[in-house]
Amino acid sequence: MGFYSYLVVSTILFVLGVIGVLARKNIIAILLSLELILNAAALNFVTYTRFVNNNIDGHVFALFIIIVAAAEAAVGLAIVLRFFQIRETIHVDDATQLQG
Amino acid sequence: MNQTVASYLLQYEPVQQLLAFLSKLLGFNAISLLYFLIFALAILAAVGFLSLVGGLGTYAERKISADMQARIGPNRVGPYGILQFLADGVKMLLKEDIVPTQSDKFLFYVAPMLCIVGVFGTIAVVPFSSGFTIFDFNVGLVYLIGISSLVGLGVFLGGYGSNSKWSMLGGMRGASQIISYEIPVVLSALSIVLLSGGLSFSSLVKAQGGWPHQWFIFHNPFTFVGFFILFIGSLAETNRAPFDLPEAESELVSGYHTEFSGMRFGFFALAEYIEVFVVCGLAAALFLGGYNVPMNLGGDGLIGQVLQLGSFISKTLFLYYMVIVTRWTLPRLRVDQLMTMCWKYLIPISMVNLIMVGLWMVAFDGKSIFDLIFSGASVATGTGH
Amino acid sequence: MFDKILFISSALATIVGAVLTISVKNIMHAAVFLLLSLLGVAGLYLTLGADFVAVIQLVVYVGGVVVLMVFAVMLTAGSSGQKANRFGLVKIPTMGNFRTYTIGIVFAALVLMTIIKLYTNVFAMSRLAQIPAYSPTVSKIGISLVGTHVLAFEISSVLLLGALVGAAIVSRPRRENR
Amino acid sequence: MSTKNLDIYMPILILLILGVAMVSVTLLIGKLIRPNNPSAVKNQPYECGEDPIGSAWSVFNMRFYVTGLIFIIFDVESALMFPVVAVFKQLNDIGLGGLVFIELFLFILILASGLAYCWRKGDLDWVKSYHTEKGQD
Repeated sequence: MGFYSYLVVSTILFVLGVIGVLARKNIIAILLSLELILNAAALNFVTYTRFVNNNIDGHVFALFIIIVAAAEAAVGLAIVLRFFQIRETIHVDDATQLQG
Repeated sequence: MNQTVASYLLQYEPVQQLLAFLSKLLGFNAISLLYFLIFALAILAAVGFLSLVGGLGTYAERKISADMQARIGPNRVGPYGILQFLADGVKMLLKEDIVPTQSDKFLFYVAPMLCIVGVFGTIAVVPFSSGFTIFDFNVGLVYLIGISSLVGLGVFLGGYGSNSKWSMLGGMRGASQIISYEIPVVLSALSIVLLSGGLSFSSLVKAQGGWPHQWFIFHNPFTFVGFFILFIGSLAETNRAPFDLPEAESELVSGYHTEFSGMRFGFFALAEYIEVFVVCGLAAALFLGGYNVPMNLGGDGLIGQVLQLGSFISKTLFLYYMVIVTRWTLPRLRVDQLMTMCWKYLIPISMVNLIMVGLWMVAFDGKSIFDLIFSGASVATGTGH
Repeated sequence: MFDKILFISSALATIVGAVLTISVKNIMHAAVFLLLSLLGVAGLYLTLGADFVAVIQLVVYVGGVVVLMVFAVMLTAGSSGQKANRFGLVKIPTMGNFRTYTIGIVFAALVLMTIIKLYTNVFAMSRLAQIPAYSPTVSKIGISLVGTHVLAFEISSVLLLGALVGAAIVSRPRRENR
Repeated sequence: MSTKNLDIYMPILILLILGVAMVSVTLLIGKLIRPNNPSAVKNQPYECGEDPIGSAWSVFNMRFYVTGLIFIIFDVESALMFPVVAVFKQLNDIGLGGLVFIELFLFILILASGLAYCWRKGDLDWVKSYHTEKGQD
């Protein structure tokens, strides 16, 4: 389909991700919506490769976005689980003290 | 690359006449409609064949285990009990489908669906023969690994959704076993891609020849070890044989699908048996020369396709038989033995394998051990006299 | 004709999955709908001719990240929505109520304004006159990974090592109690 | 060989929709023709006869997560290696095989050191060697 339709889909995905991150109070739900934002960015890169300049760097960049997102999810969830063991809840408002 | 069964069949005269007739009938060029019809037929045939293999798999398993334990096995329904699996299927359809109250209705619906969708997704790329592969995807191997990881998720959600401690534990063990054994399978598949130089199944199979000495399993000692790692990994990935911990009858009361009854349980069993066939097909395609026929008998014509189909299916069913036999010969592993074997033995070995196959490629320029012996021998004899 | 069907079904799956991920109350259902959205995005990659990125999305996201999320939800005692904390106060429910969603939507509208502002010069960009045919991308990506982007390829292994060691340390059961 | 349209991806979509349809239709048919007399006792999860106590969603310990964590790191590693390995033979025929092998070897070596670290620190063994938090393990 057209160039604009892909931009519309990725914008909607991005906005939904932002709403999800702000509206949820459960840390894991926030991480879920974060994945949506990363996907929207990667989608834009691949769209530009197809419609704008057709060099492969868009695909390589989308590949690295996926890889960094996976590493980030791994570390983020490890922190959330450690936080859960200390605080017994995964409610965002409890993450108030900086000291571990 | 990206060849499909429809584009293969289009080479034949009757199919082109059908295309001309259709496009004349409908006015516009009906090539994609014809593609759709051929794909629909091919998929129905493949799904029918695989569920038949799945059903007969249950029958074969009970028959083989019976005569290994000197008993007879099912022989009531139909001649020699062949139609036993149809009776099981109908029984499952008619049994009451109990969904426990506290359990999660939505997950009870999604878990078997994820398993079935994960397994059906892989049918598109199984390399039956050079023409009859439904869709020879350009990155078919990566697609097969990606889609079949849905089954691990379905197993976990099945265990989690039924809210009983037993199936929760079974779901947890099943999911962690499936995902941790995926790594040795992927690493040994990578060493084969290294040798064949392409990710699509047609390039993987065409890099091997028809004769056993041209298969990748005998290409060099590291791929020989890689085959057994892939076989062990795929046993664990489909919860079979010594690794059937998630559905361990003695401990977990049949593990993650304890609470599933009726047709929901039928889907888990069907998905498991079809996945065993698909995974054995993967091992056959990667290591045992897939659908290659010695001396390329019958070429690419319809006879050639049938011969290739026969060669692929006989290799896969041989591996299927080995899977069933190992189930009734080896005891079940404990959880920690299972995990230790994967992380501390299979993954380091498959990493070393991958590096050594790369070294072999660079050193001997990709020639198999037999080529080296023959070329070495010919050089020797050449210089000899 | 099929291009439209594949695009519409993938885009639909993406957007419906995303809406349900951020609105459904049970966290495990949210993870399943995220899976649906990621499958939709993989379909969109297919329509964009990025077949390798689509299957890598399948392998890494669907086969890894969602499984990890589901494990994490399991380990944090499932959907404990209304747990009161030590002071007995039931705070804002974890899955968000009307107030949090209005704040989210207001701020997202702001973000949308800036995006639309950005898009004005995106539309002014010169685009390919003739869109190229779909062609296999694996070898191009492989050669660029080994050739121009070899530094990124090696550094990403260092990044993965850092993530592995860091997350292993954080999630290792400590010797002393709390 | 490049294709003009996306018809080649038709089987994937057909098969996924077929999978979903098959499960939904069969469960729907089952709902109609299946006996359905739920009773309180029958709807309890199976606990070898006794009535179930407490919800099953209790907290499990961390070793399931550590497995998942190490899995995703090595899954991403293999995902990154797919394109390099697919191109290896082609470059080897040109003569660049040694260079690509060194890059691949470095990549695997760094991550193998990560695995060795986790092995040495005891993350890989399923039953943790030293006793951890009370009641956790």
